[in-house]
Amino acid sequence: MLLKLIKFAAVCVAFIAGVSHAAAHGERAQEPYLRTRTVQFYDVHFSKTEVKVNERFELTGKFRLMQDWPDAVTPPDIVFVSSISPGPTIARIETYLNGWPARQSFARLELGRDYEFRMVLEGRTPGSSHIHPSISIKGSGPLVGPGQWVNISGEAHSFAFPIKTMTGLQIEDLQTFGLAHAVGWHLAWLAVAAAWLSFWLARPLILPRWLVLQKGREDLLISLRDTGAGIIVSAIVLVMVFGGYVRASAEYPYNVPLQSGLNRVAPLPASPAYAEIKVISATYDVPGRSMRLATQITNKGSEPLSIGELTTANIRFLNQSLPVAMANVDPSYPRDLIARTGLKLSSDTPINPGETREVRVEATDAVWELERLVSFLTDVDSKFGGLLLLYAPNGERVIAEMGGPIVPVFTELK
Amino acid sequence: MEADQCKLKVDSYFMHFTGYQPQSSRAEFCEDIPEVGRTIIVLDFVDQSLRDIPVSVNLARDDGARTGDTMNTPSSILYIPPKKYPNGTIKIDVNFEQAGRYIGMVAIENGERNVAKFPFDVGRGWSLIRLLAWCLVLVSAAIGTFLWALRRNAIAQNLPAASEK
Amino acid sequence: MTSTADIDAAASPRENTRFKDKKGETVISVSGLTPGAARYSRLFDVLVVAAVVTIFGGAIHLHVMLTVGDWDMYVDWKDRQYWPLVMPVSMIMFPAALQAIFWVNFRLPIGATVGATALLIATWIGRYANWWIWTGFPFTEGVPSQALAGALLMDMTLIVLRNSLFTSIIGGFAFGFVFWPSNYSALAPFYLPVEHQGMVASLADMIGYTFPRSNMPEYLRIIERGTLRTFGSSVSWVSAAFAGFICIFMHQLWWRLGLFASQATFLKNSDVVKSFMGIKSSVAS
Amino acid sequence: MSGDALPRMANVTVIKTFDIHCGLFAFTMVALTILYISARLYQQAFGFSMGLDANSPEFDRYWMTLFRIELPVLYGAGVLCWSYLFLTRDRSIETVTPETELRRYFYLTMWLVVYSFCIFWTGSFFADGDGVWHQTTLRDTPLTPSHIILFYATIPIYLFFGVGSFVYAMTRIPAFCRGVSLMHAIAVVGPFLILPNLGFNEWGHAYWLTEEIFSHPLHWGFVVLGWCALALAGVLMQIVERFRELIPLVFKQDAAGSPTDANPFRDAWEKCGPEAQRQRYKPTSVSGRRPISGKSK
Repeated sequence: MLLKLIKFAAVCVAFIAGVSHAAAHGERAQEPYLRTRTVQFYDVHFSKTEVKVNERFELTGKFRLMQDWPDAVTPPDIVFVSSISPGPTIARIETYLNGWPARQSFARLELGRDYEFRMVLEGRTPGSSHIHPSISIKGSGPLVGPGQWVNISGEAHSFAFPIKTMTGLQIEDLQTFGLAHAVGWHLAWLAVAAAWLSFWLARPLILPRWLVLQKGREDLLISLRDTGAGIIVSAIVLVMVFGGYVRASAEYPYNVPLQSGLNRVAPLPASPAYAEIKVISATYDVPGRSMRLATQITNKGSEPLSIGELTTANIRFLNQSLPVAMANVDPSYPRDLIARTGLKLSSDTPINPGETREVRVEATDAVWELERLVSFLTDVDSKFGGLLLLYAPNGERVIAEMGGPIVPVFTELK
Repeated sequence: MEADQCKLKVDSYFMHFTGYQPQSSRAEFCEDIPEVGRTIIVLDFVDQSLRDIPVSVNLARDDGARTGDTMNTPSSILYIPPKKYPNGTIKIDVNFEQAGRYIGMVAIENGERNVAKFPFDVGRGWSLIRLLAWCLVLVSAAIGTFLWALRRNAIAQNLPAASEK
Repeated sequence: MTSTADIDAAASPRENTRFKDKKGETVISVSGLTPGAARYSRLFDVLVVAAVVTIFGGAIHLHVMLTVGDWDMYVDWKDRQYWPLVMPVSMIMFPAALQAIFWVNFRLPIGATVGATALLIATWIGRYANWWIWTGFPFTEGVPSQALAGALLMDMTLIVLRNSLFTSIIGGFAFGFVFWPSNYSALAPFYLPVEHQGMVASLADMIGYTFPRSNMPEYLRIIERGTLRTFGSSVSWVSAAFAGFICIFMHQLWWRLGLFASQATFLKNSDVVKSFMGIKSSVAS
Repeated sequence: MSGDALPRMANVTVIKTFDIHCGLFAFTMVALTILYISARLYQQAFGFSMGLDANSPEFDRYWMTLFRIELPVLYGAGVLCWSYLFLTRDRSIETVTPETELRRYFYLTMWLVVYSFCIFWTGSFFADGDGVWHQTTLRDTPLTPSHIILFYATIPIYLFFGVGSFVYAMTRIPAFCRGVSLMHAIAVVGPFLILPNLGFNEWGHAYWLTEEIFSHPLHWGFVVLGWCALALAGVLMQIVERFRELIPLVFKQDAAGSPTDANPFRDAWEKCGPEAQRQRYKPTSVSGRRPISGKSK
């Protein structure tokens, strides 16, 4: 009842304040090197953004582990595939990495390679939840993918998570199973403790006992009767401890220990290195909120390639004159992570097979600043990283890593 | 954006204010600008929807009398007429020739006209003086209290001595 | 010490009051407290109990959370190797010190029970108000462990043997040793096996997996990663015995810390400070 | 039976009483409970809705505003209270009557009860909330909805009462003025050092660890400081030792009577009334004003 009142009050206040939700979870507090040079997510897709309580949805996508991995981040030797949500507002049903079950962690993912994840999730707490895929790396913590708002409708109390054990027991709800048993034991122990404490607290306590003890009359404070009571209580305790243990062992004979251990999974097949990108110079115009790159692109494949997209830290700069690049944008992708004016290129014609061309690339948007991705002035390691997506006329996509040192500059004053 | 106190609110939209004086330092300023001279002020739109709304900017000397007109007036030193900014960022290049108090006004035209004002100081180094003044007040208050307590204490100690005689 | 003469004079000759002093009249009369004084003494008792329960509820819970909290907070950390070892070693510290304070000064054999009770109640308050009402984690994910069985045994050892060394050796060992069986009785259902994505998992693993924690990737758990077939595979009993062994030393160490904390030492105060309250400097003329 | 034990007192009929004013104590406990519960309700209302991203405008409005208000208000209140206690100090502390001194020992105990109560809310309730909050978000800045309450509201509150109890004892109680109680100092300074220890904590989080193991050695600084709570036992011993000397002086003309009639609760509560307050601090007799021989002699 109280809980309902609190929730009601919270909803009212939120409504009156008319607050628009910005991106959540504090991922913007993560340093640029953690977000632009480690895990690059792409093709992230939410199968639904409106679900009911107990309704399933899927979160799929791929990621590339960048080769220019920063010193400050532990290499991906132990990795867990996860999702980030504001508390357990969703339930995890199944997760996969390259088709392998991902309930446990993975050992030694390879840098420079791609992986594909799939998560089956279920709505649990009604409301609007900001959900990200995330790759946790031991020693460095969670590196997050693009977040999307998922609206969960329905009643909180109607959520249940039934599961069947290997012993054949059908459990109604994982949230409550075994709880009454555990709480019952705790109450039993508290009852014994309360009896013992009240046996002593009912007597004169601090000052009288201390005074009596000062006079050497310990015999008044601890009587034979008290010692006897102590022996009886210890017998009760021992019976409860070992009797309880024997009973629990008899009741649950097929228990298993907690399961741990790392799995190993092969990366996706490497895509042929059709495009080679060399960054000649890179600058970030601080007041202009603009990243300018001079690149040398070599097409080593057999098809002409057009630059379609620059993506880093889940922010996407698209070449808006290339339809195939625009078609690659999933409708469920968060709009505030797609730069409005897109990518500006010095030459927009396809790069022919065998050709090496210098292309100047300009990505301008306030999002650099708002996502806090450009604190190059305060970083010890002023580098950037990202993926360049190129497309052949037949729609084939080539994903190339790019990155290198970057220099912050100020617009020349006239 | 590091220590984010520099937010402006226009209607229900938020913008973020940053000042740069690249000729003298690489620092970012929030509101108050330490020196006169060439300055770049950047306003970043926090809310995506601001990018579809025409925004005008007016920087003027704060002469005390004006009530906040966003039109180009004689006291204006810079005026940018309403315009959309799809990149979500406004870069203002301005030269402050005199030290003093200025007022910035940002107006958005989403059906009706909404104005946000942000007063700021240029070339005053004002905050350091204010800090020192506060320190001085606190220290003198502490010393005063201590002396006063000492004196009271001395009186109290003398009293029983006097009554004993 | 003339002022204590009255109270000392009230000490009566030894008499056999065992089995009779149900309401504590003898203790009061021997202590020399007049009936009026006894009433204020009882008020003082109430204040002290209030202080003890709240401050140790806070301090022990903080201590346990920050030393071994993860094993206590999550059901999928409660393994056979580390949980039965680290929990009692951390949980015995404050109860041992409280035993020393209450026993040596007041001959009350309740210190350990007070500590373990305050801890369990404080923990459940947190689980309810924060874990469930605020963030919505199901109770099964955060079901805590309890140290009451061990604490009671430790107090019983003390009242029977009346000696800190034997309490360390027997009571301290019992505290560490019974942690595993007494908690396993309560948590056994969470180790039922299930099949998930073609792999075996315990229900505890499933609970931790199903209700996601943002900062608790699976690998972060410090749990058993594999065991040799020692002692007939009774991994948890080996851990329990080892915990008992460490608890012996922990108990003695913290008993001494409790004694150190209950000394009524006054250090010399500054003459300047004293002069503010009208105490004349002893050095002055 | 008690007659046999106390033959000297058999014929005395008047029971000595003295006033303990517990209204302020009760008010403080109620006010603190309300304050803590309100803080928790505020977290409930705005933790998830406004507190997930320290860079968002709504965070600034709902959480930074609270942060900017609570710090000066709580520390300011502390400084005011400690100054008040100092300025209203007993300027001739050695001539206090035994009855007044005994009463002040009870007030010191009440200060310590309130201090303990604050430690419970800080060390258990809100610290636990911090633990679970870390499981709902990525690590953000040091200012989160749980840290803003835990570190910058509940810690100043217990400092208010911890330091307050120390100043109270030193300015009112002869023994605590003549000498500095070692354990009282430890019990107050230890938890106080939790605040500077935050520096170590955040330094560690800035360089070592972005994941949250709650029992990480990085957090153990807080633990050691929490152990200082044990030192209150020493203060308790100091109080009972002085009680032993004071009680015979205060209750010397006291009566016999069945101790089982004693009802300290009713008694104490009755003494909170306005009549009782008017009577407070009224010296019993001039002859009662004599210096107390303390242990330091």
